Amino acid sequence: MYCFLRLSVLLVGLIVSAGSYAVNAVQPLTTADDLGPKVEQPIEFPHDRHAGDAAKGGMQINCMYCHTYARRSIVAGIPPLQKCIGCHQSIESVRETPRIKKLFEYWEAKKAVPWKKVHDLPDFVRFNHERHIQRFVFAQNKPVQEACGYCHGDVKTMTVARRQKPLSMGWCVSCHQKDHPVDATSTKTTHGPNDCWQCHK
Amino acid sequence: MSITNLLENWSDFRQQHPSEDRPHREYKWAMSIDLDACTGCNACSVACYAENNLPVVGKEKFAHGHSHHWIRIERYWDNDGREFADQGAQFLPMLCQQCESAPCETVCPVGATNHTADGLNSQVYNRCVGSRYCNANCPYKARYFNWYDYPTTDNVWPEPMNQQLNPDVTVRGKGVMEKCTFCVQRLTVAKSNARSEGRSVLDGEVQTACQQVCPTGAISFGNLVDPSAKVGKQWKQQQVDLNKDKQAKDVTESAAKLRGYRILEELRTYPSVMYLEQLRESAI
Amino acid sequence: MGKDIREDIAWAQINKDVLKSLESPRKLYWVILFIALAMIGVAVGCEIYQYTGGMGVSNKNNSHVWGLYIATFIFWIGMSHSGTLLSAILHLMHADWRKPIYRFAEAMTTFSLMTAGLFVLVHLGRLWQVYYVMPYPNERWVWPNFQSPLVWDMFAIATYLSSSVLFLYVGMIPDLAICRDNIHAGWRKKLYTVMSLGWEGTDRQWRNFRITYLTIACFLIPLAVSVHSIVASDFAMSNMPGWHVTSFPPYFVAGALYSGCAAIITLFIILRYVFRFEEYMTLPIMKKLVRLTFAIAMVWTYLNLIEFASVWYGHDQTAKDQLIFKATGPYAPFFWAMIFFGSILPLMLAFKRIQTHLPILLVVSILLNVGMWLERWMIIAPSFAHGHYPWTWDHDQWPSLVQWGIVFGSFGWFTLLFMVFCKVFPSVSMYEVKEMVYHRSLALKHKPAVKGDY
Amino acid sequence: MIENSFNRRGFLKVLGWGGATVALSGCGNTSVEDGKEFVTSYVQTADYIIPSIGTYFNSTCAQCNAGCGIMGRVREGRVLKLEGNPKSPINNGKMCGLGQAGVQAHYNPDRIREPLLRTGDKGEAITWEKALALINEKVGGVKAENVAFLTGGVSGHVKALLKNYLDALGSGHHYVYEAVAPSIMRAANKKAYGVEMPRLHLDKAKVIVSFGADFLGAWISPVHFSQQYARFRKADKGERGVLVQVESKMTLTGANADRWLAIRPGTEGILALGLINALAAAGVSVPGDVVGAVKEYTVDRVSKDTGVSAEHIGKLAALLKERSPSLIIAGSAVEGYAHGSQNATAIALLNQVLGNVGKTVEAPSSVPFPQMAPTAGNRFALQALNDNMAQDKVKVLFSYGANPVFTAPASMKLKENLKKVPFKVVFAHYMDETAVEADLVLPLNSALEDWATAMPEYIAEGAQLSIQQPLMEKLYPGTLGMGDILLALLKQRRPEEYKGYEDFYSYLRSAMVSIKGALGGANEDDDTFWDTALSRGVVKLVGAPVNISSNASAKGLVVPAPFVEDSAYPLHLIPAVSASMRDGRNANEPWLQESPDPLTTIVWDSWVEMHPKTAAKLGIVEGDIVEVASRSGAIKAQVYVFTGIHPDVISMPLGYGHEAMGRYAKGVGVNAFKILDPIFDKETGELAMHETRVKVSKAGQRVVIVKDEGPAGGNQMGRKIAVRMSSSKVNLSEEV
Repeated sequence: MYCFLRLSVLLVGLIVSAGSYAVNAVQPLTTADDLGPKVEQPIEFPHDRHAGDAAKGGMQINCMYCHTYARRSIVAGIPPLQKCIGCHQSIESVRETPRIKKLFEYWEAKKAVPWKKVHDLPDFVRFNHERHIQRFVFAQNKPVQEACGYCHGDVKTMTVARRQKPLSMGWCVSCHQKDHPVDATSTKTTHGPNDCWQCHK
Repeated sequence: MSITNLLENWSDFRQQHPSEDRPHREYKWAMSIDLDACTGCNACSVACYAENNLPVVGKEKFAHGHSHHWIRIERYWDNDGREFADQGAQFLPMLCQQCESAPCETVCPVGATNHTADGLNSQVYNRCVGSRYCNANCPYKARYFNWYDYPTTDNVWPEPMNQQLNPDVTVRGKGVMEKCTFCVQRLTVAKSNARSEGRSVLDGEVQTACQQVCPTGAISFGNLVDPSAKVGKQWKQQQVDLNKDKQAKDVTESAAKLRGYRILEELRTYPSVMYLEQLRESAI
Repeated sequence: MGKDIREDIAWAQINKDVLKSLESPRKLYWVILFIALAMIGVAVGCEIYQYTGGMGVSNKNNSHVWGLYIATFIFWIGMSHSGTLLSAILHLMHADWRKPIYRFAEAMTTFSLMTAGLFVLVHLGRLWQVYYVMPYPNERWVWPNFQSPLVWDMFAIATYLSSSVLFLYVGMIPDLAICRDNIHAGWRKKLYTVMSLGWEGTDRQWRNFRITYLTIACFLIPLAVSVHSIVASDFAMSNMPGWHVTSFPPYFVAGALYSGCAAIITLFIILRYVFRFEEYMTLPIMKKLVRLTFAIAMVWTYLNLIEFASVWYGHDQTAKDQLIFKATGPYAPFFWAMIFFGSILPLMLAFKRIQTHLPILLVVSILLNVGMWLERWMIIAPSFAHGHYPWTWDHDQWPSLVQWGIVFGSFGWFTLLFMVFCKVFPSVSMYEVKEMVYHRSLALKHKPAVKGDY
Repeated sequence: MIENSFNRRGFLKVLGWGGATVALSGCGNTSVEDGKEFVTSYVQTADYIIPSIGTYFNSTCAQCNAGCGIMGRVREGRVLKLEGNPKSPINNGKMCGLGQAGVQAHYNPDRIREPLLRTGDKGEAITWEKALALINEKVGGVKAENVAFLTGGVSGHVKALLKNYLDALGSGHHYVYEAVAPSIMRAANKKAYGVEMPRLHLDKAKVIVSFGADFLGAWISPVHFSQQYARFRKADKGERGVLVQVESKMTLTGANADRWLAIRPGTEGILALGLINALAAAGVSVPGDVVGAVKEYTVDRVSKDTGVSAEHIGKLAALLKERSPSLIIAGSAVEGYAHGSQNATAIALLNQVLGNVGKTVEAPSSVPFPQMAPTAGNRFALQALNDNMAQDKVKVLFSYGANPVFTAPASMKLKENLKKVPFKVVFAHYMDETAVEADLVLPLNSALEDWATAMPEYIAEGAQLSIQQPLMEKLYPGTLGMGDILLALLKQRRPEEYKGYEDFYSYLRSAMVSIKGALGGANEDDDTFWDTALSRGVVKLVGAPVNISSNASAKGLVVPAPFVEDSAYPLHLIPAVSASMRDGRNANEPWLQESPDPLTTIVWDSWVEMHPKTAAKLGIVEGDIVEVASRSGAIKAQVYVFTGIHPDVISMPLGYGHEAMGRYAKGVGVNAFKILDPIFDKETGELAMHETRVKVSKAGQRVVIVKDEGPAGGNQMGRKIAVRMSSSKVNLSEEV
């Protein structure tokens, strides 16, 4: 009898302690960096040359100079070839480098560069660049590179862009819901809406 | 989310009835359909196929009841045994009623169908496990299940017909439930545009595909919270209250001249679609 | 009238008789096993076809989304209740006639639950995502919907299954030790050695064993009642006409006990023949069992009538239409068959001659279960066919061969599990029979012996 | 919405490069796949083209002849959906299901992708150069009068080019054929009002009596009429118009009528005259000769002849007298008889007697460019062509926009006569029944990738030229637009005149720009004018109103007595024109096949509509396969029993029963055109479509009809689902 009692006390104790740990356990969030695969691009585009810090030889071009759709569309977009040529026509110094030669080959053939997607989302997800840029860059005056970097990482130090963040649902929600309970009557929460249809389509 | 968070916000996870003290604050999408204007022409249904990537299932599957028409036109006769249907038919476009207290939401085991803050009944395809309990509990049977994998079925979207698919709407694979969304892809764009300009969506700024195509303008759609919205004025004029399960028309004699009603309201689903009764002239 | 268990049977004889069942059953055993395997083959084939093709091949449709899978799911859940009834409830009530038969009844509980669980998977449109139903802390910050009766189902069945397995196992420990001591080689020896947990039959072990067994039994009874109440709420919580009935939980529990008892009668007869258990599974036990079944049948009939009456005299016209449709529409033959098998046929069990006539009982008990299966189907199908919304009524949605195939195969699956169990583990509880014999012989010492029939 | 004010040619190019690299997104539940998909990438792009945001371009719907303005949503170089063009006065931004399915005509997998030349039984792919050279050779080898050109209704610049080509050949044989067209009504209108297509103002009428005109479904310009209907039902003042439909088989319009009167087939004229008589008796002023002509049409006699009860005739007359203006419409059910012209004339007379002319029946506007004005098709044209072919007078036949092999009754023996033509060229989208018979099949661009202009026959206000422009790059390089083909053919004949035009686009642009003064662009430079015209999609024309006659006269009006019973063929067959199938040209668009017929809710098949009384008499129940036999042939179909049809009549939908065309059309249903009897309207010589008598017998089989309606049929089983109330209880003016 006592043995049984002892056993039950032990069991109850185990369950309670495990439960209390589970209740307060931190969610297994995947906010850590998660480097995506290396993507072979038709032209090895040096983001560091274009957007990098001046001290490191970069030109500090604003992200949205090229990714111009980010503030007015759900996708950030790739600039049309025309835009690359627009500058590079008059930059004689690099005109004969292999990458730029390739660029002009595309231009002369009037063929779009087949860039590959680096930040892909599943097809049932809708991510709106415009909303995030409008909020962070225009409403809160955050520096562009910081705002873009929330999701894209430190692109200005890369050559060909590579995914740095997990872009998984939990990772999105970690900003959208952390410390902010859902509200069934309004989408105006301080950290973004969180009903399913905001992102799932 | 941690369990603590779950417990603390328990009341928000529970599905709740609409009530006066918990109104929608910015948007409550609602519709009204004038059955006297509806001619039963099926344009809305075809427009829905075009907008929402609905599969054409073909004769055999249609015969088995596997059709997908998020908005279907029902045709009723009211003959009372007369020789001819001499007062015509009663056409009724039936779509998801986006109930405020939706029977489908409470029973979904995985929470794939939820109420949004806009008062929509959302369906998240990727969360759905296909238990079909939501359809079982839907009194309107306005939910449609993907009995087959239509994207890979012959002659549903053969090349190049797949190029017509709307990229804003997911193409559903087998085993998920789907239904009318009030064209949420359009609502999301309109809301986003409005927010960029620091305002709310204006009345008429966004139309559902069925509303946009309807040749007689039988369908109105808009935001019930917006006092200037046509649909809100219609609800008000017809004395149909979103949060009640009995309307003035059912209770008071003087309101008998009103046309607004909601279907199967006695089940307390609080639908977001108000219908206006069909009229017939008695002088002929 | 057959003989009851002999009071003077030697304990060694009991061991010998029961252990024999682990070795040399009749040929029929192997025939049954083979048939069961073939049936499973059919079901697996159907499921592969359905999995790859889509749920559409089962011939359900948008107004008729559930079919035989859910009906058979409830059937198997219901079946599982008898084991608990016999081993737990009757144990607490000190009904010692249960002792030779409770073991296999409990095994039946476990295996029918395992069969029922499969139907949940078979039913899902995207069964590869079934883990979404389980609450686990996940990266997405998403929980299942705790309001959904299906989630309650998941909890209830998981708890019930694990408790039943535990109960079956704990009750088997002394017998496993006997097996360990009587079998001297092979994998079985190892199995029994490990599973008997070093049982030596000391007083302390017996004391602890009794308390544990009693505790689990007490825990299991409310659990069993709640499980089928929760399954009933899958329907009662919904707004479908014909489902939205307050009396569903007790009605379901009664139905469950009913089908379970009927199944025990069937298996009783089969095991008695196949494993030559005539000494232990005696006719007086059968008689008690049949009387119990009869009583439950009458309770079920009463609850059925209550359900009909409350609909008939109620205000819900839709539910009333639905009831009339059930009784007069295309499902009428099945509905009336259910009434006949469920309420009329059991009246036969009131006759004493039939109570021990095994061939008749075998047929009747199977028919009772056919009736109970029909009951479940008659809850599902007519409500879908004739629901709230006349436009989407669908009166002739006949399940496809795929559905029938999987339902058919589930019986094979159950039989296979059950038969393998009986071959590997003692299906008659040796130590409890010994207890029973001991108690009876004690009683005999104090009373003059009564000769003849019980 | 973004308008298109840009260089059109540049736009097409952009699409070309962009379109090539666009991966189809939105399909399937794929997971994150970095580096597998391509990003939408352009060489050059216009400012308004933003990836993932739809751009709208205006064009004109080519699904039927109504000429509605459409607005295509284009994203990443693909047209995704069509909406109505709000600037088009015909449809004001609204559309019908048929129009919505236009994208399926465009993306149809069964389209012909390259020119095919017959070699034996097979088609061999050839180049366009070879095809055009072959035409040149064949046309050059025969006499001009042996060249015939068969088309559907044509208008706009394509019509002008076609005329030029025929002139260049010296052939006047242009046959304009429409399988279902209100041609008898046109003639009757011309006689009664002096115009073929008066403008109807449903919205101004307080009562509409429609004699079998399915103006909400398939008649002339249904989207336009539906909008008028909405205003008619709920006028600004809150008054609700009353619609009475008189016909033997219920149409969609009939299903929306306040009172649907089942009438014995062919007696519509009698009822009209009876109503005039009743109105005259009630004190409406009616010219003397008319009174004389109608005085024998007493209520009792009319009721006996038509089967419409005296009570309803009386109520209808009273209603017409009390509520003015009214509108009387004669539709296809009226004109489909040997005395169809008389029927239509009698009904026009009723309109005139009621004083509706000038109020609800108005004069159309004249068209300033007659060479572009629509040539309305009729069935008589096909008859004439058929006779010529039978007499070996046709050596080279061109067919465009018509499918005569499908739509001709078997009794015409058109297929056999066609074989007598040595060289047949068919311009087609699909390998339809006519294309299969051709020697040379030339694939056309779809309406969403082609340039054209159109002038609809029925225009809501003023006059207008609708512009059809490409909404995306051609799907297949091997197709050409009709305008381009005609231009190439003209270059063979008149190289000097046309060598300046690189393609049809440049021709069209310069032709439009050259008349910009008449198109309201006198003060604009060429580019501005052209861009504005394209972005609007329609160009207003200045036309003068023509005269319309309101004189009621019964001169020459003789309406024959009702039919005598025909014991061998006791039933009348009404071939029904449904809103989505029409004459069958759209049968290969699956949305339309799966869109339930509004009245029967049947999909993917044809059917025989039958009154329960008739069915009971013949011992038939729903789903029975019956043989419908006329003197000209027999077909089999499933029976649908319902009360929206006169017991003397059965009805079958047209447009089904294709033997070729494509995967969605082939083998679906039966072709009711085939069994029509060769009976013709006495005045115009048109085929009397409703005149066929049939007998129905059970074929022994029974099927479950595939339809949306459940076993409850149209019964609500006492549940409050679709509710109806009396209009007198409601005050519509209070409503929002």
